[in-house]
Amino acid sequence: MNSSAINHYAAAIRDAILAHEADIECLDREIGDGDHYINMKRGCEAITGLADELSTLSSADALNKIGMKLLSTIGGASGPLFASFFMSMSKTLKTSDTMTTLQIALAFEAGVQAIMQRGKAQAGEKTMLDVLIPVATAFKQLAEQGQSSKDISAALKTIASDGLESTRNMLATKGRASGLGERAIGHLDAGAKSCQVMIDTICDLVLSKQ
Amino acid sequence: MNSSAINHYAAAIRDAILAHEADIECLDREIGDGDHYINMKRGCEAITGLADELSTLSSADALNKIGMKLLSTIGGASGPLFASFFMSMSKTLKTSDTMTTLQIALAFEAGVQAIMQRGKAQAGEKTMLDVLIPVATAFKQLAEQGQSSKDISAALKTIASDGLESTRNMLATKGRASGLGERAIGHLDAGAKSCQVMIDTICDLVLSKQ
Amino acid sequence: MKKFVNNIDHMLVESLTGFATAHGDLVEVQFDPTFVSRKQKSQQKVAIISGGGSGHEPLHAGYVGKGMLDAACPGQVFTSPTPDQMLAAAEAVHADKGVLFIVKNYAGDVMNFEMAAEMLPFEHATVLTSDDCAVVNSTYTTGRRGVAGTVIVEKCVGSLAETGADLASCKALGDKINLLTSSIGVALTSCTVPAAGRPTFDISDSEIEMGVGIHGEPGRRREAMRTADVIVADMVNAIVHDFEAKQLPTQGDILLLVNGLGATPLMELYLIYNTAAKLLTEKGFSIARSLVGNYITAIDMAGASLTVCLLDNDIKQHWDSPVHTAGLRWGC
Amino acid sequence: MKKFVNNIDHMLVESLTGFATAHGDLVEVQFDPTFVSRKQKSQQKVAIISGGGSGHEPLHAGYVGKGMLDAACPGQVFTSPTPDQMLAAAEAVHADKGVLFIVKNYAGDVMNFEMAAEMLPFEHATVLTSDDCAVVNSTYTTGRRGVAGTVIVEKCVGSLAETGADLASCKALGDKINLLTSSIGVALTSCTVPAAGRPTFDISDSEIEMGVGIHGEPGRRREAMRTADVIVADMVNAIVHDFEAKQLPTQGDILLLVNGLGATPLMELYLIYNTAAKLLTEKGFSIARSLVGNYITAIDMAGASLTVCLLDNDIKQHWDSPVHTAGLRWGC
Ligand SMILES: Nc1ncnc2c1ncn2[C@@H]1O[C@H](COP(=O)(O)OP(=O)(O)O)[C@@H](O)[C@H]1O
Ligand SMILES: Nc1ncnc2c1ncn2[C@@H]1O[C@H](COP(=O)(O)OP(=O)(O)O)[C@@H](O)[C@H]1O
Ligand SMILES: [Mg+2]
Ligand SMILES: [Mg+2]
Ligand SMILES: [Mg+2]
Ligand SMILES: [Mg+2]
Repeated sequence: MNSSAINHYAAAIRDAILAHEADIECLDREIGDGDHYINMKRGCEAITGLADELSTLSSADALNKIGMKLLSTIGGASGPLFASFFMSMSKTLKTSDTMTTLQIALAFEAGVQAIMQRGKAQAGEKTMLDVLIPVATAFKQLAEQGQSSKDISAALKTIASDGLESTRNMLATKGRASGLGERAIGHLDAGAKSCQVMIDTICDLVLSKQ
Repeated sequence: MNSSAINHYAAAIRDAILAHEADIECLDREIGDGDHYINMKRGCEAITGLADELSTLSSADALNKIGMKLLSTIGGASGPLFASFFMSMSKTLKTSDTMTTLQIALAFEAGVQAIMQRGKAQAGEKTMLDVLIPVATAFKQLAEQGQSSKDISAALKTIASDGLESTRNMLATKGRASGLGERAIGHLDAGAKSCQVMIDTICDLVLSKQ
Repeated sequence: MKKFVNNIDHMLVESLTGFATAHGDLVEVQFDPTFVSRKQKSQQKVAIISGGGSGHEPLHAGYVGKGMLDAACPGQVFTSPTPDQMLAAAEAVHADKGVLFIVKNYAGDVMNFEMAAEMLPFEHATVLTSDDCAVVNSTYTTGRRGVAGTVIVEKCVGSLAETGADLASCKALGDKINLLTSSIGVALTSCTVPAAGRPTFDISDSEIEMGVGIHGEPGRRREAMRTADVIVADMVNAIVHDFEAKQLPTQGDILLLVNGLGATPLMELYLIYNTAAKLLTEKGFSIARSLVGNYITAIDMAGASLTVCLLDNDIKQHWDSPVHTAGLRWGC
Repeated sequence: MKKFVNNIDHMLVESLTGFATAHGDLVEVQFDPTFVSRKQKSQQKVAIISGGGSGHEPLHAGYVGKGMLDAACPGQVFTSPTPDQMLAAAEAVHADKGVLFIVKNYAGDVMNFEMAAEMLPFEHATVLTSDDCAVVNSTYTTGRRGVAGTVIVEKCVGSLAETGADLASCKALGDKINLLTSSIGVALTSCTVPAAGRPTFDISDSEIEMGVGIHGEPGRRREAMRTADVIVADMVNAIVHDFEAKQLPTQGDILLLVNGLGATPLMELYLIYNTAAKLLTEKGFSIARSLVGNYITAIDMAGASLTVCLLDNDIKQHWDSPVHTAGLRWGC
């Protein structure tokens, strides 16, 4: 993963988020405040707008730059969370000079932990973490087992989908939906949906590599 | 016409206005401000509420009382106009001690003239006067010819309807619709409609008398 | 129609009672006949009284207080008040220097105030406001409607009266400001008169009503919805043309009032202000005073009006002077 | 969706520019990062900074000025501002007595302000407002939302800061007022986020959303539309129960704030006030201060919120002290 791969991923993620406008927006309207899609779009476009600058940076520096940019662009709950993710991922990658799949998995895990810390949240609270935590856990485990990028990607796609689906019957105890009690049940979480879309997109890119 | 007849007419007029809620309201919505029906209703109910008091008065005093009450109840453009009508009618009737059809017709004409004065308006300006002026003219003429109340009533019904209909293709030069220019064309005037309904109701009562 | 209401017939009384309670330090309300007057009756000044149909809040009751009106007569929704209200209000607040009625130019308002004036046992005069340039003035019509410029007239005439000026001077200032002021409104949606229970007019999502009145009266024409910049440019042009038609200068210091008609958020009003201020400055005006908010509304209509008032030192001074009412307050 | 807008992406900048121009005597606006600050930088006082998503105007930028905020950071519509905005605002307005952030309790706002605070090179503290009693507090949730009580906190803390009080005292007053304040909102219609272009929620003509948030978040429950008296009684009861749950007295002097959410006319707000004032008085409260109008809105939502704040002499004094902002002004 170098910074040109990062730019490639970022563009694909932006396209995927834009393609999912209707579902993402609808979910945050139902049990949130309706701005999550716009927030994601603003964030994605800010990052693809950085492409030239990112291409001159190391992966770790590019990820940090992405985190900083998201922090000053997205706002809302998702902004500081995604920012923390990338900044923490960057910090972890900085400590190693090669970049194996396992190192990426460990960095991803560190990113998810940063989200948990910033959001004071766990799995099971009906947030993006219900996608991110199981994905991080499986990613690390599969990487430790030495599985191929393609096998890992195929597995993570399913885990992300399942994670998203698991939010449907949860009570929300974090974020804007936490005031809703029983009324949140039956709805997927918007941030979980965005994460699933982003993970799915990257996994598809890996799977489609020659 | 004594004050018990007046009460009888007032009740019938109230019922007729209430029955025409939809058309009257709709007309003032289209080229006015939508309150004419409510104004008429408030006025009618105030007058039927006076029934006991009116029944102790002479016709002339009852009509003056009605004018005063309308003045303090209706508001808007139609309030002072209808008030002027009744107060002027009362004044005219006061000068005579019998009450022939001709005297009523002359009082009616005086009432209409009071409206013209107060509203600084003529026939052809797309207002209630386009019903009232031709009715007043015909009423006086037919009464002078000594026609029967029933014949007069039958004639006035048609004249009121025609007057109302004549407002359809007029430009408004008085009242709220006067700012509309060409846009007022094609719509009947709300005040003309109320007057037509009221005249029609009284004529029907006269016609149905044994 | 969804409104906070108990019984349509009691809406006005309940609302006015709430108003008088919430502003108990400033005003009191009387019913039958209905009028709102200052808590502290003023002495030795011309009594300034306004009134009109309800549904335009904060106008007029919200402008009763120090530096503005002595009393306001609220009619039924969109219906002129009746002469007995004006007589009772005048009786309650006059202080032997005469009564000035400030009346928006509508047939109903004019006739009711006229009848009150005819019965009034003291010296009186009337300022008729007619700042709405959407309606073309002509000898054949009732004339232009009084809209948001009325707020400026009430503020400045109220200020002058407070100095002890006589009736003729107060009337002259009101007439002068009315002449120097032009307004135009635009509706994105209709208002709903509570007692009618349905919107006054139908309008699609792709249309606007340019030149709408504050009662939802149809305006100049139904137009296509366009960007704010284009809509505001049309409004500014209408006002500038009106200034030209009135042979007023199209330069110099102005007061720019961007008024919300009820349901349009401040965010949009400031956006309108931004465009209007830019365009008016380009035309050569200099924006010396500004007011943005809901000052004369059409119940729950989404829409806005622009008002430009040419300022001289006299008007500026009376605009700036202290005012303490429910709807406008500064300097005290 | 019909709004006065040119390009959704420029709406905020155009509106803020209009705001800063219209109130050029009071405030100035900076972009990238975006914040609004007082024209006259204040000296020798704690800098009071607030912020939050846009769409709640006049909150917060409308409360920048003498006696209230030193700066406000407007985020995108309904989206918390970002840490760089708060850092730039703090840098611009701090005066060596520290910075107090007033933050409405939403995950996004809390996290963004938290990250700003972590990076801030000067003394600082935060008051989190959480007056919305529609959302039940529990250790398992993010906690109650900050709503209209925030206006009272900003007014009074702003007043205290003006006296030269230190950071700890300002924070203590803010926390105290937050504790003494409960609010609840009700929606008759949804708001429409401009960029989304359609209503946040669907609601029929026969339903209301009781306990709605200021972003159109669903509330306690969907209920049948009923008379204003019945709706207001439910709201008053919710507030009184909350006072009981917080072990606060249910008597004594209060400030009653009836806040419009955007599209509800003053006539209805005063009608609500009328009922609320009666019911609260019956419960034993004494209404010592009142505020009725659009002070913290949810874009164009039809609806209203009730806020009750228990007053002591300290709070009363800070409420009454002079304030000069675009959204609140008195005493000067
Ligand atoms: N404390 C938290 N921890 C983790 N994720 C959270 C937390 N709070 C909110 N989220 C996530 O953020 C999403 C909402 O993001 P967004 O709509 O952009 O911000 P906001 O809620 O401020 O409007 C939620 O759907 C949820 O997934
Ligand atoms: N100057 C006038 N002379 C005669 N009739 C008038 C005049 N102005 C208005 N009207 C009549 O009054 C009617 C409107 O009455 P109403 O709706 O009750 O009052 P408003 O126009 O004040 O809302 C019009 O339809 C018209 O018939
Ligand atoms: Mg959201
Ligand atoms: Mg009418
Ligand atoms: Mg009317
Ligand atoms: Mg948000």
